[in-house]
Amino acid sequence: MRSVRVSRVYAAFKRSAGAQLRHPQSAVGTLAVAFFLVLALFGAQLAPHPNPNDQSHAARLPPTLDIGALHLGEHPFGTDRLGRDVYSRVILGAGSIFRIAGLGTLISVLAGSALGLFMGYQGGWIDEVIGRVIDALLAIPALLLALVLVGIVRNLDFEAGSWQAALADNVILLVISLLYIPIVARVARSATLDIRTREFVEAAEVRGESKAYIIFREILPSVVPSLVVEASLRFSYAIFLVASLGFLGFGARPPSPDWGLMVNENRGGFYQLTPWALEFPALAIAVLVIAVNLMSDGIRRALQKGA
Amino acid sequence: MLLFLRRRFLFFFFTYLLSSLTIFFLLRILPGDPARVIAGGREATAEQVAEIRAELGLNAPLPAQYISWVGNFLGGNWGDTIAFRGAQNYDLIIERSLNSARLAAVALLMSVPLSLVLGVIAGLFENKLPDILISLLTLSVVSLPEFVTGLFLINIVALRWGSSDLAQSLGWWFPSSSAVRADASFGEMLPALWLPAFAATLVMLAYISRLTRAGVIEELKRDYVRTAALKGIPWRTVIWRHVLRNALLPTITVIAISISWLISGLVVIEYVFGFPGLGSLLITAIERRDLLLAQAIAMVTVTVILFANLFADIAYALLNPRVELA
Amino acid sequence: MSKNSSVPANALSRREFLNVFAAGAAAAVGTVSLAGISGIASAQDGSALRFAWLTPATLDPRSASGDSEIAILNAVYDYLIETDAASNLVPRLAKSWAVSDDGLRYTLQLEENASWHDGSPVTADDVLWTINWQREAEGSVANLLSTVESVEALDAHATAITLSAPNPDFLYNLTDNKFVILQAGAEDIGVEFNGSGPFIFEEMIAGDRAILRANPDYWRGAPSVDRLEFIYFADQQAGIAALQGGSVDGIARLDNASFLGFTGDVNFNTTDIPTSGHHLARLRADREPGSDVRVRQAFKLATDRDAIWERIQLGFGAVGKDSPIGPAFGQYFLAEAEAPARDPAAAAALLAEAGYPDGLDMTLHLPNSGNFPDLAQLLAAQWEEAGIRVDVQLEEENTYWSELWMDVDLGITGWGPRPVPQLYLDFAYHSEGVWNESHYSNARVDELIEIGRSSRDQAERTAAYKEIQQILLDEGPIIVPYFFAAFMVLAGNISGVTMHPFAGRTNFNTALVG
Amino acid sequence: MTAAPHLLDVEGLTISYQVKGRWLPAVRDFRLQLRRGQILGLVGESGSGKSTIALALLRYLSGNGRVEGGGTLRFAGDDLLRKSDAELRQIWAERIKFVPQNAGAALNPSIKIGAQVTEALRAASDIDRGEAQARMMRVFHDVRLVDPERVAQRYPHELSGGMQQRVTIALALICNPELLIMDEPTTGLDVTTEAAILDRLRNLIAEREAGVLYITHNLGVVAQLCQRVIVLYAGEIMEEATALDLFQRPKHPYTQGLISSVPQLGQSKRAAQLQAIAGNPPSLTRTPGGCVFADRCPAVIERCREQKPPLEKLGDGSLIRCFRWEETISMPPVPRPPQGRKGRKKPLPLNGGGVWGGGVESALLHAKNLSKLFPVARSLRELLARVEPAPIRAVDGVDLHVRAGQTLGLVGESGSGKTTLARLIIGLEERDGGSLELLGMDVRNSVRDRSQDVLSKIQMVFQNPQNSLNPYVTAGQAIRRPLIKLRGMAPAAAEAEALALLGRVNLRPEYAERYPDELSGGEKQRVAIARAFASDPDLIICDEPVSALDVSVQSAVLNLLAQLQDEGGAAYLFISHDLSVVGYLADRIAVMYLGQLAEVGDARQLFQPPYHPYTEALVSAIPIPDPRHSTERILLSDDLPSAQNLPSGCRFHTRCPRKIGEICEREEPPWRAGDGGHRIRCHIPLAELTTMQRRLTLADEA
Repeated sequence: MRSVRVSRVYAAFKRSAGAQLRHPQSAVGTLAVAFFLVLALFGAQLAPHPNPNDQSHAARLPPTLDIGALHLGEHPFGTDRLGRDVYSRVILGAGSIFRIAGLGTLISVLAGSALGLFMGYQGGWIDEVIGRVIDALLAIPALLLALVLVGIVRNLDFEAGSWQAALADNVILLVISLLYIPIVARVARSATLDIRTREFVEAAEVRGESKAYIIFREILPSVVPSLVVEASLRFSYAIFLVASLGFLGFGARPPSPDWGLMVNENRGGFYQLTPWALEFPALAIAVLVIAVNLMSDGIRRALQKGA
Repeated sequence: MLLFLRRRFLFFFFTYLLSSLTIFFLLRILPGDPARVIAGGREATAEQVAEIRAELGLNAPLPAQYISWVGNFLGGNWGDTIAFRGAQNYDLIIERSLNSARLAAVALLMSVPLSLVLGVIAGLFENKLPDILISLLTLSVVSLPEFVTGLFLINIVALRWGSSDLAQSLGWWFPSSSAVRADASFGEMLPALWLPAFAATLVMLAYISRLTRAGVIEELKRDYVRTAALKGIPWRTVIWRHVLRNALLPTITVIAISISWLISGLVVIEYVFGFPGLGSLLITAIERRDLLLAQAIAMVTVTVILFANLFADIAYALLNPRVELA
Repeated sequence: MSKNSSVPANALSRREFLNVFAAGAAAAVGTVSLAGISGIASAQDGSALRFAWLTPATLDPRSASGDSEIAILNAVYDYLIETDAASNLVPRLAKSWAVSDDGLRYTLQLEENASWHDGSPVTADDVLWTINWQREAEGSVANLLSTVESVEALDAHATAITLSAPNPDFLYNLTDNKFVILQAGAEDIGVEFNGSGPFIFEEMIAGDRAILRANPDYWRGAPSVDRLEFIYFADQQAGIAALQGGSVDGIARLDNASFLGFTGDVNFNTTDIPTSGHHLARLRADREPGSDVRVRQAFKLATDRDAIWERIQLGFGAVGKDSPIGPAFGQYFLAEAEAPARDPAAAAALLAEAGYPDGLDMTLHLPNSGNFPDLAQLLAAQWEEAGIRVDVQLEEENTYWSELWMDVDLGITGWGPRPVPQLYLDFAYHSEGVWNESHYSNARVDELIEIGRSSRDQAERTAAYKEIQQILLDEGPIIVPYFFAAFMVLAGNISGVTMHPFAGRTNFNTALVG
Repeated sequence: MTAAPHLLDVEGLTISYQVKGRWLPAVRDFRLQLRRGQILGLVGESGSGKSTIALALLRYLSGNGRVEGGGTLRFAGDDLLRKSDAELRQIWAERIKFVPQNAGAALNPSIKIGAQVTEALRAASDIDRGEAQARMMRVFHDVRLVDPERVAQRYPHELSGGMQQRVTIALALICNPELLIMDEPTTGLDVTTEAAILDRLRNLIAEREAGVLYITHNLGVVAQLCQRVIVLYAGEIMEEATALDLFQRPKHPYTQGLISSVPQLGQSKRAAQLQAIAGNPPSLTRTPGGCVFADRCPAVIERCREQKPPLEKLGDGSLIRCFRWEETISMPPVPRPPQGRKGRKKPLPLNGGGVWGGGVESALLHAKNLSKLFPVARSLRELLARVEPAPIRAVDGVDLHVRAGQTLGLVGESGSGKTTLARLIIGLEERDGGSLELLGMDVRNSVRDRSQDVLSKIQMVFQNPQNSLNPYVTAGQAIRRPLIKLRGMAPAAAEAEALALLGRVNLRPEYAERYPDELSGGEKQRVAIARAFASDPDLIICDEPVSALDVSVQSAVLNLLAQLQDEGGAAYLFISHDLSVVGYLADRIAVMYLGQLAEVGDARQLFQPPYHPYTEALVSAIPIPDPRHSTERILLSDDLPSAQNLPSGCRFHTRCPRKIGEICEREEPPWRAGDGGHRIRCHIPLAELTTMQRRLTLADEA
């Protein structure tokens, strides 16, 4: 039974994939996201110099990339002020952004969906109370909450190896999850509210199905499209947030190849000397966010019309 | 109407209460001692920590702590600034809030009319060339993080292009830095405001215009548009009198929501342009471990956002007869 | 602390410390400060020089310390003695001086033509008054004058100072940034400015700019510009942008890369002066693992100073040899010493010998400003090959200087330029130095430092300094990869300005605009 | 007929829509002629192209629709297809007016009614504000809007559906147009409101000598209102004739099917099966090459599939598109063979003794004094005065019983509480008072607390087949689940049983693998019915199960329900706003008004005096699909009083045409018992009611 239902949802996605390809913008976006995902997964294999702090090159070499001749050269994006290959660092940076933004999105979508489905189906005062708490959380701007949380956690001193220390190391991940769980829950809740009044849910109640059955078997498949759209949207905001935190110096620490950090490190006097060391990571952020947005638009078009 | 106001105010107070609890407990939930954090982490001596504990009333039970904290906040007693010795959090935040408000005001003044116009045009020409062009523009603009836009504006517009002979001869002045005096008057600040405001505008522009477009498209499909058109009144009148009235109403809420968004964006923009606003103050506060200052900034921000939402809802309700006020 | 130490007994305030010793911080990128100013230039009649500084906090000579603060004092007042770019003593208000044979009595002959901006002449009484005022203030100048036993006015233009103990660097103490000569009985100091200097204080717009007018009766001749405007920025990059945009005429203390950007530009004149200011990485010598000499030597062997100098300093300044005494100190510098060539394998072997066969895992603490993060990344990469794996931990600058820097096991520190080596040694390398951050204690070094402090035998002092350098290079807990240079950039139409290593002491009275 | 041109003269009109880049003709070769003062009906099921024609006649097609070349569209002799935009606007403003369906959406929600109406007038002519205001008041008065001054100051959402529809009619009439195009103007309104509006409309049209094209799917409305009728199917005209002719001697098999598929008032399942039209209308993308009706036609021959029959003009001016009309016109409707009631679980007499005409002990379900209150938030004043606000009394002390194997019909206007009552019984709402007994067992309040046994005994068929099936569950899975869950079957057995159930609802086994979006509306409802029957329940609650279906599909589902009851003996609680449908299927009927029952009785008793004045009004308001039939309608005002603020005494007294005086306002009326368990709740004695009320002519008596 489950396999059939899953295949049903999958079929909707396949249809949407078809719709994606018909829409050139979404196709380009999806392909670009896939490209970055490959970089994120296999960055260490793909980067010519897999150590992000590898300084075994001459410093401040200009890019050798020749797009016209399709020629990469020794240092396609040049080397930075410390003699690191910018091309490798940009490639390695994809991993860092996907690990935090992607994983954060995944966690928040899973947890937020479960919460939202429960709230939407349960209704009543529980829904009301959680809903108000979510409203309150959402009144605090994301970046502000992130900054405060990071600020606090960075100043706490934990024993190395303790779970608190592990938490502190992944504070950005934690922040993204905390920030987006309520947002996703809100979306899942309203989608659930829409579905729960449908008569097929009442039909399930009339045959005495359990709460869990109704939530996960009856309601969830219809909510999945909204959740997928929301997930893609969240992902683009998460990338934004991670890059911004990196840029403000609250994200990854040097010598991490974080794109936001790279932009910040090279924005002063070195912008004159090695503009490429700023321009390529900035470009990478912009291209990735545009790609995710294009993909997200495509998914929205495909899933919210059909299904 | 009274009932609506009552509900709305109750909601406002409830949300405010919860937000303040959230901000308050941020410092409590996390493992570790807030007094130690404020005192400077592990370097702090036990006496220093104890002193701060006493000073902050951390020895009292949590509810009492919360009440006194809220009381102090409402009474304008926000404590001493740790990040800048000798300054008061209250004075500092009020001054910086004012500056941020100026920046936000300029950004809103620039972005709201422009994005409404773009959104309406895109909506009226759904899937036609103007719409596609506007959508591409807004999509690419919304995809650029504020710091990328900001750096681009500083390095390309202000420095490279602003120093060109053409720009010079036009007498334009492109501020490559907005590090104005914190206590400057609005008039003095204005020349330095427009470039960072423009950076904020770009992001808001995309956001508001996309929602406006969706609103126009949705309203155009409604039956009453046909009714109006079939009255034999000109199409222009149909759009102005009937469609826009309904399509632009939700924009009030959108703008209120985008204020919260704008605040996030301003943090980065103020930092990039060196503007003495609340956002750059927050970054300094956190860099310098001034958690009380950060807490107060968070409360001020939440207050602003909740009030903006409150006013937007009331304005929306007053302007929109469909909202049941009873 | 030894009984005749000239090391200040009371620690300086953090703010003073920052300005005096952490010159690198001046190039902080993007730190946000309380106040800022627009870089909008006002068009005024007559020739004006507009110079960008970071925002000053105080103009009181007792507490002024930053470039922008000293720059005002230097323009409005006179010092007794100055130093030049090579740290030679140069007369100013004191046109000549003599030292008694026992090195205890200093006689200063004052300039006869000098007069205050209110027209009254500058006399020995003013000098006498200023010295006593400073001593009463118990600030850092009072510390410098702590060995002064008595001061007397010999006549209207001659002053005699008597010390209780010999101090070979005493004349350098008189060149201190805070030591401007005030009119006897001056009041509202730091607010009212009746100086004898080349410029007359006209107006201060708080946090925005200071406006100075040329003093037509200056004893060295009227300045060649009519007006001097100091324009203040919260962020160095904003000042640089203002210079590029043409709204100021000059800037000092910019980061190497920005400076390099100006050097090729015909529209600007650039000056760089090697200084004794330096950055260093240091281990705690009193705690594991830095207490083991082999570990310190391993760090030294793992470091490539030339590469760091080239990548961070971009060829400016000088390569360091693990001691605070650099080539800027001329005769004191141990030029013949050779820093060990980088050898990660040897370093790893030393570590193994010291009981760390698998290498070391440490946290490297540093302030998050200026060149420090880059230095840390370079060191981290170089050390990694020798098995020293460091976690780079950036700290907000104020926090770092107020609490952490004296405590951490492995840290990075910046020291500003000084005209003589003795201060560095007293503060940071004597086992009782107040800022002995590495907690280094070496009896021979202590002994040598005391020789440097009191010996009047130049050869003996030179030898002592050179021996200290050798000891620190061989087994000291510090790595000094480079000495940085001081920079100044002026618009192409500005001439006649000779930059001082401490930019705030640059004299603008000879500047020409046009 | 005069030589003057027709008011509207359409020939060879073909209208296409763009679907996925292709232009598909949605309406083909349409024609019509309309004279001044004439009301022409256009009848068709959903998707037949009615509304497309209306908009094309107005030249107001949306961007993805267009009128193909070759046809003519003349209005008062002028070619509308050649008008410029400005000329069209002039015509819209003054001469042709459109009355849309769903008046609520057709009015601008943020502009006051008055401004919207005068805007139409000012677009037409250059008149001053005062004059416009005066004319608006006149036309508001004409359409019988109560308190026109206040209505003008209101926003649309502040008016009831009936009032909104009157406003759109006023909007059309205010300029005295020559042509009115009305697109289902009463669909979605209660039958009482519909009757009042139609009544007024008929007079207004007669007064104004305007030509009217009246579009509807409701044959009863057409029969009552129109002089001529065009029958549309899948974008083509099937037949055109005078109303009298069409309903007396329908020529086209489709028309015949339509007319006989509607249950007529008084027609009962016991007498005859409804005539159903098999199959579903063709989709726009797959229009057959031959006759569009061929696939569903009982008289189809080979020729019909190969060749498109032409639109034939007959001597009497009527039109017909059929090769075989001369043969089929004489075919009588298929009568339902009388069937014995087989498989009944507990045969019961139709009429019994006891309190309710049947002993309580014999009832399958007995609901006693059921009530449901929906709380209302307190206003500030109530909060200060510490007054509890009055709750909405959706169901207020209802006694009801359903006998095994029988159908209890439940009728009433929307807002009467029918659906809430059903949901209380099934347990989807929790009752606030009263008790429920099923086969003598006490039934728990909420569905969540009920035992499997009880759950399996009561099932439900929902109103909207679109929503009652999970889009991610196949038909087979939907039917299997209750088999496993409620009957404890093993998956394999359930699989086989599900196929058997599909067979019982006349669906082929391959439907088991289909998802809801691969089924038509009627097929979905069959699956939903099969699912309800899966647990072999004793009682099935049917909440408006056919109201979302087209007429031709509706009859098949009604037949199916009747047939399944015959076979299995399950009882139904059948809820509908359509008295004809309820009358057809129900053994007994309960009439509900404002949360209470007004009348209960056997199905036939209910359509004859004495009836409750409310039932009388309901019955008289039914549009009968027979032009000869004209009842004097008993018209009620539009508005049901608020269930939060109930009228005192008899709840119906505010609208009752037979109110006898103060007693109605003061005292709750008593239950008065008639023959065979017939009960009426009224102050007027039954005998008196009988004398003052008219008898209806019922279908199988005619």
